[in-house]
Amino acid sequence: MGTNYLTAGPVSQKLISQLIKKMGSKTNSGGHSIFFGQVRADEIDGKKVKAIEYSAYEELVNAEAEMIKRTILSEFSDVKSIDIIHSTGVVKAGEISLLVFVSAGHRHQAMQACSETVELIKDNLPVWKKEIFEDDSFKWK
Amino acid sequence: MGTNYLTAGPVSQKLISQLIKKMGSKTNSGGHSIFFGQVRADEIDGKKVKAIEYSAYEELVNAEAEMIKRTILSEFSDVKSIDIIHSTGVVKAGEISLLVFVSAGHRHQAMQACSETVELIKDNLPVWKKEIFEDDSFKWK
Amino acid sequence: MEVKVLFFGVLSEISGTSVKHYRDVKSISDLKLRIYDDFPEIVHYNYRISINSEITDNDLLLKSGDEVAFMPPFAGG
Amino acid sequence: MEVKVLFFGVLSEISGTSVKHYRDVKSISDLKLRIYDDFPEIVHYNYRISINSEITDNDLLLKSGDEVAFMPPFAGG
Repeated sequence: MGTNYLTAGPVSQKLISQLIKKMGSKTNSGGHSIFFGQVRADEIDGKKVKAIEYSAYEELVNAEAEMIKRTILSEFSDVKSIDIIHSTGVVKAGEISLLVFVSAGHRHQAMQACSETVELIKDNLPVWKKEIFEDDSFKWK
Repeated sequence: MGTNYLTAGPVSQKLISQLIKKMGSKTNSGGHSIFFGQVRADEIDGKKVKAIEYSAYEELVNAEAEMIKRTILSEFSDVKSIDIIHSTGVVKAGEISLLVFVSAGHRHQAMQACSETVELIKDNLPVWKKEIFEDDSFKWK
Repeated sequence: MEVKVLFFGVLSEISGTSVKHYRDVKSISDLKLRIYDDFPEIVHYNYRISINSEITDNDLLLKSGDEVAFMPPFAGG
Repeated sequence: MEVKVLFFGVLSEISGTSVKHYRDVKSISDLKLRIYDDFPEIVHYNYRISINSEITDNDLLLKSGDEVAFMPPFAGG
């Protein structure tokens, strides 16, 4: 897809397993903080969300994700690595659409940096979504 | 082991996979926040840590972990579930000794509750550790 | 000269397309007028603009081959 | 009467055991004196006490079968 930050469809168990497995490779890490965003089966005006369809401006996603990583690494000196994966296309309720994985020497920076990365993603990543309801009608968010 | 909160040796990939796989089962969850504590190969007075040996007061771990969960659930109304797993026995550098897994309707409560759970564990879980160095000498922490 | 315009999110639905080319537009403000002519409804939406993958709030001059994106508020996560 | 005393962390090393039984101890303060007699070094360590898996800072009376734990500062994670 020309990007390290987007994945087609839900963030897969396979992708998650790969990241989990590489945790132990850095023995100077003492804490890993992970955030998973999941599509909720919200009910809106009596209609239930069955999926979200994400679209993204891929080139700009790359640039903004790199910027987010630089921002976090300059603010948190103890952070060793940051991984960001966001879905494009259809992600069903109960599936994962966002993964943020931060490793640091100590727990506080791992958790704070992960939390701040998620907020920066919400504010700065050029991604859009439309909620698809069970009757196939939809609503842009 | 008579407890749901302790595991012998490192927190295994299998245990982690089981928790990851059950994420999608609750479609009213919108965010999962996970913290992994990992044994660091710290260097102390010129000697490198090769492992940590954890010991625990199992009955009290149960009581305190239940108390931590009640505290978090009463403070964060959006939290759906909390899992806590701590190692006992030897955990080598690069292996995982603590897992906290919090699911919530929305991201803020997921991340805040996870962070607060980790702090409560540090303060209240009756677990002790001794750092084992490469020359097999050790130091209680 | 010709610029490439990308519409994202709800704007792609209003314009009925995700890509459209415009000729002989001097500047962002010039381009906006042309787009409002084609899709009057867009005036009611909030959006930001990027030129060649760089977000800008300024009324910059355009040159041939520029890629201009019209982006409603981001909604990732 | 007899109580069961558990030593954790560094205290188990100082006492050389993780479990020891004491007879005819009336109270926590009484038990502490007996333990300091056996393992004088323990007086230099910080610890908390639990009786039957309940942490307490009070000098409670002990009854037969009580389980009293001597616990240095927790160090989980």
